Amino acid sequence: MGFWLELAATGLITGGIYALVAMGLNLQYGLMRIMNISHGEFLMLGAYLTWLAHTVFDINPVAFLPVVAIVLFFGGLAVYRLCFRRIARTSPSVDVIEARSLLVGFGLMYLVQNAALLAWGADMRGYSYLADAVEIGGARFAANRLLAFGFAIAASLALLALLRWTIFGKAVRAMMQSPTGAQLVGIDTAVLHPVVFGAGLALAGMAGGLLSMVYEITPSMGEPYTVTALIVITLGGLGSAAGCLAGGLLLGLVEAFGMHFTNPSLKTLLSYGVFIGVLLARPKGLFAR
Amino acid sequence: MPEMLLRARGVYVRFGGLVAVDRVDLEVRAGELVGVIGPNGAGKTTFFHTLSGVLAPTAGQLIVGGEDLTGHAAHEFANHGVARTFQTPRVFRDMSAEDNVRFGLEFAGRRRKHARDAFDNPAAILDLLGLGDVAAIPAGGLTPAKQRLLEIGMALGARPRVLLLDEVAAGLTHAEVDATAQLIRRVRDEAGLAVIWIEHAVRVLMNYVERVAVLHQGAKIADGDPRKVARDPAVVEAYLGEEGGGERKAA
Amino acid sequence: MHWNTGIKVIAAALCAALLAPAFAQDAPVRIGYAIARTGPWAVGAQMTQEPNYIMWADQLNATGGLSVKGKKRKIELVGFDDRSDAETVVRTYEKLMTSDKVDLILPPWSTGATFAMMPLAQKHGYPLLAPTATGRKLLGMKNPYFFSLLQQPDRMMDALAEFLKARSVSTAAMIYVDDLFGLEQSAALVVSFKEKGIKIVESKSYPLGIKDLRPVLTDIKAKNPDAFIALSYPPDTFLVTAQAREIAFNPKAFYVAVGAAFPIYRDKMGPTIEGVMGLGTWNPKTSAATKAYFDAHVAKHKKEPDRWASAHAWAGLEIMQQAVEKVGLDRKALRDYIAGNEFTTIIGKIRFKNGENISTPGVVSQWQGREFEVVWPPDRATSSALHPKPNWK
Amino acid sequence: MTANLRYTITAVLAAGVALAFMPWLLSDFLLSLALSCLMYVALASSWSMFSGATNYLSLATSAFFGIGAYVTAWGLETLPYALAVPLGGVIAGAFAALVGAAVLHLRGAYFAVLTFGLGELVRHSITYFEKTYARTVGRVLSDPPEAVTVYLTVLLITVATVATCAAVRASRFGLALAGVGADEERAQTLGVNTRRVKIAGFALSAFFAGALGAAMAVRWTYIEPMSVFNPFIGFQTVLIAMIGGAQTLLGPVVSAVVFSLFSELLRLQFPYAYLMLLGLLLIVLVLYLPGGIGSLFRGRWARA
Repeated sequence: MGFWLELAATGLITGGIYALVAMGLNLQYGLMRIMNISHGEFLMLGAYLTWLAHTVFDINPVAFLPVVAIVLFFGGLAVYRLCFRRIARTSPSVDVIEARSLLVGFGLMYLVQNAALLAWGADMRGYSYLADAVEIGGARFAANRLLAFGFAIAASLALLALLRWTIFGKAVRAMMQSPTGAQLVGIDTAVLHPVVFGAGLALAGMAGGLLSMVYEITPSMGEPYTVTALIVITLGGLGSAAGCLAGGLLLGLVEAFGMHFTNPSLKTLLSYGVFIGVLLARPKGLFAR
Repeated sequence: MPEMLLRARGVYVRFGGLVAVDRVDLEVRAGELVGVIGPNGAGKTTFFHTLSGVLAPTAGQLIVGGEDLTGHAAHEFANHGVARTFQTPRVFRDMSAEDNVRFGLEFAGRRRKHARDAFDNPAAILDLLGLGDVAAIPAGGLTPAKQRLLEIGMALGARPRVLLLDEVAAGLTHAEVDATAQLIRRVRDEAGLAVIWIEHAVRVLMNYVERVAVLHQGAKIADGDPRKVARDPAVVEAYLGEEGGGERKAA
Repeated sequence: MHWNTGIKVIAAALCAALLAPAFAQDAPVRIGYAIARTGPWAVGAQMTQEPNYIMWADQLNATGGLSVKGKKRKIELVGFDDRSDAETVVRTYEKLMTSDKVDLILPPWSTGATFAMMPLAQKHGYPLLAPTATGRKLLGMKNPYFFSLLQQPDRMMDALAEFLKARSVSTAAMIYVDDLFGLEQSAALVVSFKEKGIKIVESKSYPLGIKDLRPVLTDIKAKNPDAFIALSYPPDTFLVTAQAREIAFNPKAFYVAVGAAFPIYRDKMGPTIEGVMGLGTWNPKTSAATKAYFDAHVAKHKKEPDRWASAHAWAGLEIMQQAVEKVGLDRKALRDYIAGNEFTTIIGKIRFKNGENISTPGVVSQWQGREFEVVWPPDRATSSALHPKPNWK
Repeated sequence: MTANLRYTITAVLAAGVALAFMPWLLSDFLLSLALSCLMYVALASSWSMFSGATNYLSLATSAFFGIGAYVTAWGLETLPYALAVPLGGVIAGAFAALVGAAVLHLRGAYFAVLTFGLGELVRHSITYFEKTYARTVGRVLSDPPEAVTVYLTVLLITVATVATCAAVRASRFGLALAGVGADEERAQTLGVNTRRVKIAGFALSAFFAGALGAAMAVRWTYIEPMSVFNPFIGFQTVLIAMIGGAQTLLGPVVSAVVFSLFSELLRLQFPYAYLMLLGLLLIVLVLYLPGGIGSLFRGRWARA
């Protein structure tokens, strides 16, 4: 593989990880306007569950992913039932839903992060899984990163297909465009909302499970991931599954090439620069029509 | 001849491939009460948006009181004496009715003070509109009909020289429309305003305005005395195209 | 066990229990601190610092307490969470020093937090033996109550340069993190390497919280240096290791800074880190004392201490203990005693000069098997160095 | 000046005078607790002044705070403290005006995320600048002022902030801000230059946050981007203001005091689980008292 191709691949893989981190929040915010600032915390939960399963019960982390998804999905239903349902019902406008869900998200963040802290301590945790490199066209890539990347692509495509071609997807899109209109045509938002919220958490949890193979984990690891997710979904346009993937990949590419051509110290400046630039020039996201 | 207050020249608005307003000219002088009518989708509201600066036209010119304001922000139009109402009332819901009226007085209306201005304070305006007794109530708590009246009050608070009324009669009973029209005439006379009044229902307007312009598919197809305009074949055709027209609807 | 002995033992225990309060008529020695239990600092604070405080107090209390001029008094720890926030650090030490009026204080975690509360230590006269604050800037404050236990950057980098020189390394590439730690270490490294004639072929810095360093490593690999040095923090230490392995960048010497000494580094990375060097100071093999410390720590907290600053934290407690035994709780006298004497600790003899620990030499450690062996300087080495580094497994 | 406003401002000033005696009445710890209450009173009030009125949810508070802190870090060698503090405010305000001109056309979540991104951008810019040109990250303040001086300065800023809030609410400017919050386009058609009003409001709010940052920076001896651009300062501010009721005057004030004292009490009494308790409390409060603490106070104070 040529040098440039390898650099691009590096950027794309990291970008895929960014997209992976953002998918759950994208679903929740884009479709329901729930600004779930505790997104990273649920990702952390997924990571800890996977770590626990692997190190204590010796379960294959990849095989455990569906379990993480199910646990977090039902966790999401419960969280929705306990917190967000009331907000959705009592708020006079979408803006208010957004603001209140932000506050509740903060509360959840404190709650989940510190519950994890009490349960597992502040120590850094981690394990080695699929850390060996795979050779592709002469370049070597860590298998766990490739796996995360592949999962991001597959999940994005699946989500895209789901939203585009299924009844469920039509309902979700209708709900997105007009919540009251959706209700008028018989779409039951009382069912759809919790399901979408739970699906968002399930995605966050699976992302956490995959990331626990790549990076080490701590109870306070969530916040930076929430920030990354926010950047990616605003780059891609809120609620768009394709935009989310493209936004993540773009960010990864910008960083990889930026790091090569300039100083890696400029990396964060660069990504925030791109983010702010895009937001100013195309506030609905890069791929909005 | 009275002063020329508002002049729209070749106003043209395009959204993507759709031409919403097609080279419309309109002139209004002090003391005039002009109606603008047209079937659904004729571009009336879009045209109004350009007159009040809410929307900048793709092409054309807008001259307010002799000054070219094309491309300027809406507050410039307001400061030059153009005040408007919105079709669905956009009152400040959390503010009291009085504060809603005071709002215009504090901003657009602040710098103007013409001799015949009878509406110096919010209380006077509210009284005129028959809203004196709800002055302290948050506007969001008023009935839709009262919110419509308050819309006029807000515009009057801005001490306008040109008053743009967007379907203020919609949804009112015949008696209420009559009262509103009397009110508008009175305001026009007392303050020497130019009034442009858009209405979908033709019959309503014809009885009260001295001049009427007709928009059809974005273009102006007639402009003149209401009785003559009503007999204009092009106008009849335009309204007939709309399943028997607005005449029957208005009745 | 004979009946009689049994009864005697029980009786003795009962007596001790009943009489204990009578003997311990002295109020406990109250020792206060603020430390991160929540937030981003908690990882380091709970690895290196607070477990040592708790273990120290428990150990001493089990033997009757802290000896104050020969008289044993129980220790009461008054510890609060600082939420990883500088303002909370300051506020908590103000509370400890002025409202609670504790007898002694223990330091918070990190350079930033230490900076923030240092003036209070001076104002209220509390000796401060800091194990996780590093940098010449701290010493530049010339705070008479401040004592820094860690080896300063120049010492660590000199040791690394000497080690590499002894193995005829002639070229090196380095990356460093953009903060006080990275800047001071890298500045020291440049000086040391120049002295020893090691050419730095590439030097790049990177911001905290980076998630991908592969492009930088690829560039460095192309330059083929003998040694690679990352003056890194825990997340990036792991990242650099994983990504160097990923692209099969395997220089003769591979050095990572903070985090290399953490047991989790070994557990997360697995056997692949054989031969990786890093910032460390000790291990259980260093001496009988370190072995005892290590075993006690594992028994108490069910986790291993890190092989770098944990021992400094413990050494700080030992120094405090020895000084209190000698001069009691008069804090001015304590300060003078600490400043003017030499102490025996698990990391060897320690003497301070202008607040700096001038006794502990710079150390280079290397992962061999499951232990972070000290490989330099020779008189501290617990194993001989693997050089060149074996291939990544 | 209306009678109502005069009453409010008199009350604020009286409270300020009363609080000015605290350094001689309270222990150092209680004083520093009072200091942190005051800091959040000022931050939450200044945030509400703009964001509460206009519904533009800004997460840039920590950026303004950090800019102020850095003005002190850079300037205290040559400037007296009394000058560094207002200068910190002015520079933060100028920055807000500049940025506001570029971003204040965005609303809702976009504005929130963008202002957050801006804070991060400033933080990383300063880190990069310091590293590249000063070869250091982090500055040491060698000769910080006394705790009493810091307290009185922060008190002064807080009193000024709350009084300004009250005055703004009663003024044309405040009416314009409220108009922007209620219906921006409608306000424009009534003659409000919304762009100018938003920029001015954003800058004014940033001024107080910046001055606070400049005043508080000396508490920590050592200033580094990580600690002074701590995004949690910004989050906490939004939280306090919204819990208090950002549309009211008294809400954020009460909320800041309650929140600061309460979280301190929890921290000291329940050293391990307190943040969980805090989180739980926050959720319950949002769900069952959505109008904020301010909604409990009706009448003169709340609407003043």
